[in-house]
Amino acid sequence: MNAAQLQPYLLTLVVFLPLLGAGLLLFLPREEAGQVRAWTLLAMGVDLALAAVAYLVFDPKGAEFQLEVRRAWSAEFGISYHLGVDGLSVSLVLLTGFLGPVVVLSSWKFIHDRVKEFHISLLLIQAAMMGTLVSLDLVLFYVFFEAMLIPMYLLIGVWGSERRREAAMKFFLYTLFGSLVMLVAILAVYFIGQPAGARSFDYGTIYNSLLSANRQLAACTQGVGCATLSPLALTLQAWGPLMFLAFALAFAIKVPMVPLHTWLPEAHVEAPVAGSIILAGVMLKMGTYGFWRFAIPLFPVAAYQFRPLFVALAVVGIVYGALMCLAQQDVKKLIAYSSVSHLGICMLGIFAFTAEAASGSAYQMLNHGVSSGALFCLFGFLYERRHTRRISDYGGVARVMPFFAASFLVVTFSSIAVPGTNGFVGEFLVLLGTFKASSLWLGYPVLATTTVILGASYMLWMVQRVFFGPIDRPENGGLRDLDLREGLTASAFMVLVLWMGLAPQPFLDRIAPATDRFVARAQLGTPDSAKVKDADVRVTVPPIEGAPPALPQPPVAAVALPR
Amino acid sequence: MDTTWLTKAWANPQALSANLWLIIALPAFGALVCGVFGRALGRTYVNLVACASVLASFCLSVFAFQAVAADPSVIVTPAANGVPMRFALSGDWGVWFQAGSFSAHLGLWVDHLSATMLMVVTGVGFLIHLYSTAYMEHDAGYWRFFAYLNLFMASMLTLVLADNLVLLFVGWEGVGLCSYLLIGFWYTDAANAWAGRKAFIANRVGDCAFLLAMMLLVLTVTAFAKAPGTEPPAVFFAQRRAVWTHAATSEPGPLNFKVLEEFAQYMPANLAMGSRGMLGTDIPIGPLAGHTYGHTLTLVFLLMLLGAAGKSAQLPLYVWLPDAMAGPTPVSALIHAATMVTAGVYLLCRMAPLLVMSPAAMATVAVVGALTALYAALIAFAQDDLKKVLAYSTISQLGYMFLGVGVGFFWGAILHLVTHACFKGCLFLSAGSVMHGNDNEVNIKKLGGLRKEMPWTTACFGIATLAITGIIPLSGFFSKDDILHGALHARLVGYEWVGPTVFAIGSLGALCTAFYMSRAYLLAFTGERSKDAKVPHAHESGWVIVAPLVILAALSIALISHGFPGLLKMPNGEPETLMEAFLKPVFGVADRLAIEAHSLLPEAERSPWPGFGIALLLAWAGGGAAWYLYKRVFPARAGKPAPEVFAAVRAFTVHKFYVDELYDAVLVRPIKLLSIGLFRVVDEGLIDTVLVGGTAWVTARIGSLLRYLQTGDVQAYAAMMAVGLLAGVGYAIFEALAK
Amino acid sequence: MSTSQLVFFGLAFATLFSAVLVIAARNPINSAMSLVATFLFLAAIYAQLLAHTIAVLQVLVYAGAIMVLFLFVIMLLSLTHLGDPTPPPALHQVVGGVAAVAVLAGLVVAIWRWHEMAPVGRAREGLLRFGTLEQVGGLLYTRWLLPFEAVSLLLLVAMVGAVVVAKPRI
Amino acid sequence: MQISPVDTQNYLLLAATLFCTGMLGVLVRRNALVVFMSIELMLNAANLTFLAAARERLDATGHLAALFVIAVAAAEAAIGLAIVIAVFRNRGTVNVEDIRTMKY
Repeated sequence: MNAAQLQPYLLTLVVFLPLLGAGLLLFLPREEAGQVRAWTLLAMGVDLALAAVAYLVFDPKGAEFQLEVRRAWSAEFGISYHLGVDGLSVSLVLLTGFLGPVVVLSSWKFIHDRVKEFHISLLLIQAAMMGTLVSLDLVLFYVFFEAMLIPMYLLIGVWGSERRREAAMKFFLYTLFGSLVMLVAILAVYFIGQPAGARSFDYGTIYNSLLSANRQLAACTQGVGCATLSPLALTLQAWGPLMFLAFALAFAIKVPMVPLHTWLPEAHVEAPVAGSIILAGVMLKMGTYGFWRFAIPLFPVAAYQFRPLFVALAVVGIVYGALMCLAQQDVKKLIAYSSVSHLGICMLGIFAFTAEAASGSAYQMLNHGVSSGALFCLFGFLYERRHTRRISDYGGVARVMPFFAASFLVVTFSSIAVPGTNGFVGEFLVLLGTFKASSLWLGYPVLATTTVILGASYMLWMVQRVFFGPIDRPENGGLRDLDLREGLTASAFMVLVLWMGLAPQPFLDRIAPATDRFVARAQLGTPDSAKVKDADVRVTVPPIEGAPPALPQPPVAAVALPR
Repeated sequence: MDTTWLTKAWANPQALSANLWLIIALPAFGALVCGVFGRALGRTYVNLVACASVLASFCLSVFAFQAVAADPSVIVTPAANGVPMRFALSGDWGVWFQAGSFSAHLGLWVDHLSATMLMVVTGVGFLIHLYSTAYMEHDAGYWRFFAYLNLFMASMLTLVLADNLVLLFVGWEGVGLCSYLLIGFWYTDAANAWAGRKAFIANRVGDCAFLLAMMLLVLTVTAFAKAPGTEPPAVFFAQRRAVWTHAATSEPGPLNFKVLEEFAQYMPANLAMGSRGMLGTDIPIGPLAGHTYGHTLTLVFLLMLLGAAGKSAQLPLYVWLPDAMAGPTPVSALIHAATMVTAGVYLLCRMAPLLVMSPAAMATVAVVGALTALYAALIAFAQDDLKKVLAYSTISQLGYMFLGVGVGFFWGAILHLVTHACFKGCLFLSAGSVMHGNDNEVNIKKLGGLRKEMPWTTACFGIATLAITGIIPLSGFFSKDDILHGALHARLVGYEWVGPTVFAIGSLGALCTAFYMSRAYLLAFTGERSKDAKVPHAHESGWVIVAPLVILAALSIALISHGFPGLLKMPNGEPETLMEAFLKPVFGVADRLAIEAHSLLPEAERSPWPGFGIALLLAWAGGGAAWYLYKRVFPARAGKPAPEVFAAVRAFTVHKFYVDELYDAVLVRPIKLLSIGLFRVVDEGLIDTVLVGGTAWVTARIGSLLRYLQTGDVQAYAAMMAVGLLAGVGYAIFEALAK
Repeated sequence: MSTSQLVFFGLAFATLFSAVLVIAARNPINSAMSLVATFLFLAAIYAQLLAHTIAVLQVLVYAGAIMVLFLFVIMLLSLTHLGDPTPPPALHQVVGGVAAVAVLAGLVVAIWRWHEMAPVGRAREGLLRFGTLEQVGGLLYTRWLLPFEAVSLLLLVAMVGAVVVAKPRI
Repeated sequence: MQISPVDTQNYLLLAATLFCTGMLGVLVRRNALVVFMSIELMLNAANLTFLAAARERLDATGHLAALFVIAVAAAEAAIGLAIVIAVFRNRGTVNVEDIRTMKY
């Protein structure tokens, strides 16, 4: 079988290979911790290789969604097994793939009890995250989106630290609440999108069917053609804002946007290092990704209507998250709040509706995955040695762990967006794009730029207290530097930080077409909607492969009630 | 004597252009080697790698400088406006990042300005590397030190060579980063690391403003290029003015210096080539629509000034530099005197063609510079720490450079930058030598009498002191007094008062400079050895330390050639300074545009000599006063308490006018308190306890009420189901009946 | 009124009468015996509905197997004694009883008023085969094979489950 | 062979009555065994409806449904009676009112 023949199966493989690995682990005896780790690492490694292949095969000049596969699944309800990636999701898939082996390596010595179950959970999360990123069917997406929750809940609740139960419960309820509301919206959009019989949960089909109604509605907000709205447009006018908010709520909790963020610090603090890496590295991006893929394109008019709210919340998040960091005494909590701040930048970029900002936002998602993943991973190494998270328990660590300190510093600089590291490119583009967004108040980007100062203050403050100064606690004197396994993990992050900072264009090239389409779709709800051409936004929907010939119509309700 | 070899490029410019990246890559590679393998390589090899990489970079820079400076084909006078067009070695390694309509290239160039900077950075840099090999002889972290130092060289060279603002910003933050690492080099003392952090944050405040300025500039340029009625943007952006270009690819993006210069050409009112005065016009499209180009540019440059003030330690962001003296002395010499802190001056000079569009911004620059010059000099009066004295004098001298830029006297600022790099580098290295020979003693009151024990160091320090004081046969005299002379005769339209004012403040500053520098010299080097000295007898340092001192001291004298007025004649017969002529290709455009934009009018050239006379008098007066006070008055009063007024003034000055405390009380503490307050009240209190916890509480209460429905009796449940069924049946019938 | 109608009404009356006896009898043995009667009458009605296969199965499975099971249990546990006098009905019993009657009323009204069926099945062709073992078996082993097998699995599970639950100690 | 002239409606009425009789039994009788028997009654009512509809539409699928119902009823009776035995063994009663372990 050659590469071309393999392509349609690539994404399926990427998604289900971790599951296969999990299945394999079931048959291993639980005492064989080493074997369990090795097999998990192997599965994650192969998954990374497959993700890299997908990334390389993806052609930035090609169709929007590539490597597509669409099979019949539940034809009666218009659900199909539809996978495909665009520039953004393929990049996030690569990021997820990269963090997979890292997560296994970082918890190599961290986890001692229930090793087998732990690694099965890791593999399940990996599969679910991959699935979420590549699903192009709303039901499929929802299933994967929810499936992420359960193993993560276990990861925090079983392998976490002291207050793990509360944190896990909070995490679970917060996110579940949002996604249940989203489920209602998914069903609603399914029912209004098309007449009975032709209904479909397929992303492209739904998008296309809402397209003209969205156009009419956008024109109507300009005062044109309000009298001749189609029934669908009228429905959207009445219910679109609610549906948008339902989607947005689910994703805003996941991001998380202020004021829905309080689950994050607790979850991070209590989670084991693997949980923190996954949570910060990928899972938060599911929120921004959701806005990018679903909430805004499906309801551009409502999105435009609520844009001031979300931009304001994003900016508040940036500043507020940074201020929160200044008040923390706990390293992990500080990093968690810095995520709130950084994700605020992503959200600002998404809601600026300009190409620069959207690219920057997409790039920032990758950056944040790398840098905060790295911060949690590296701090995990330290925690393994000292078992405390309090900043004041450290001091002078650089003296005994020079290599560790150097890696942590590099990652810190990435996190505070020093040019030359990856963080700068994303932040710069987001700020620039937000400035360029004509209809936004210029104060927003100006306020957002203060992150440059605040970010440096809190990160360097933490670095200072942990690494520099004299060693005033004897426990810190005997710490050993990173060993080979840890060193390799740290180096992988450092290489990525510098690579993505010095040569960002190859990554941006992959993202660019997705950006253009996203911006065009978002523009559909703005006063500029007339300039957007249908060809730029319409989604090409492939036919269902191997669908059985249309079934005979099932007998319609036999007892017809008389009129 | 055959001098044709001087007027021909020594190396093929084309090849040089294609290999400009090596100038940066060599030190970067050195940093990598030293940082990763340094401990394994050992001291000798680390020294070798670090110095060799910078030396190689220096040699390449010499070739580049020579190619730009000497080749007669470099300067071509186009017919259009008679101003020599400027040329550069220029290389472009494609797009760095690009999104939407914005792009930033990995482009480097060497024009006359960056060539000058290149020589300063690599030349002084190499000397200081050499010096450090001896200075850091006994430090266990030598490999880390050289890694940082090499990394700094790479960043600084990126800053200097970049052909666009974004890449410049990489170097800009890169040098800040290295400065952070090097100030906190001896991090086991927490105070050093805090000083590093303070420097980084203060720089970041400036960088934030710089970023905002860049954004606004992008908006302005893009709006101009895309506005209906402008020349086709493709032509506008693609305009290239380099002869030797390596791989010019796509359009260079709005922050490219050539594009910005091109943009500037369109701004003045009476422009010959388009007759479109844009400064007073509203920006037609984009988020800035409705504001005039002129106002926008003023805002841009005020922000950029703040950025430059951060890096160059000007008011109000100077507070980090004195603390930065916590780093090793070679670092103070290289980063905090000769190179990094001049980046702000370089940036403003680089933006000269656009800067002259805004007299308001220029006036602000001049005033900030003048005030800083005086203010820092006043603080330096009472400092006893030799390095702190030098630090404040650096701030003060940088103020002069800003003053020069502000009055449109760009070449003077650059000349002062160069001479300052030499004499201040020399001063710091001498101070380092003093510390080396006196067991790290920096308090000038605890030194004394070094003249006999450290003759070479004393001589070099003395020469450099004379240079900074402004005594006639030394370079500092001409560079500083050229600036003051320029200030007196500059006319900023609408801000005519600025020139004379800053001249007055600057002259006062010069007097103070002479005083505190003489004081430092007299106390530390002359007289008897202090009784509080750590070691009874100082010893002279080895040649590796002394040689750089001597070279720099010699340069402080030799550079007089570039500041001596009237060495050359302009075509119209007016006298011209060598430096002015050399930088004409760069600043000629700015001068012309200033006249066209009617923002800065030069007065008829007057003889500089009377002014020079005053300056010389001031220098002698300051020095004499110091001699009188510290050699005659104070020794005579030894043992008697100082009058209370003087004691109070001195205390106020020693505490640096309490500015650190002020910032702490007004900015740092309120923000910290605010964040803690928000965390406790909003995050933990309101959101977590009231909203989230409240939801959970309400749910739990409702649940505990509803649980009494669970009787545990199967039939009761079945009865409920029956009632439910009844309701369903009833509803169906009701619905059917209703139709 | 034709013969078959007469037969139907007779059977229907008998069925209902024995069903009421099932729920009214105080002694469980009596209930069980009435239930057997109900099943047998129903089997006859099934036959009249042309569901011969089901009618046979009804007799075999219900009246045979299940009822034997019931009787065995009653006898094993000696539940025949009538115990204490019936306590007064609880609230939920009253409510449930009323609801059941009301549901019946609702259903009767609904069936009475909307009795028209979709006019599909009045065709007379194929009546000969309708409901025979051949037809039902044919369907069962072709289109409905999977559910059929699933049911067999269900029965297996039920069997095992019954043993596990009922045995005091395995 | 011919279809009987009895209307489907009559069968449905019979089924409804039978069902409600069973329901009444479930709701008011306290003896677990009688409750089970009532459930059997309800199941048979459902069967009757299936079969009536099958004849009405001449569609033998209804017969299959009835078949499955019988199978399920058999399974249910087996398990249910096993539970009754187990409960009786533990508590000595089969009165549903006395079995209330799931009470709040």
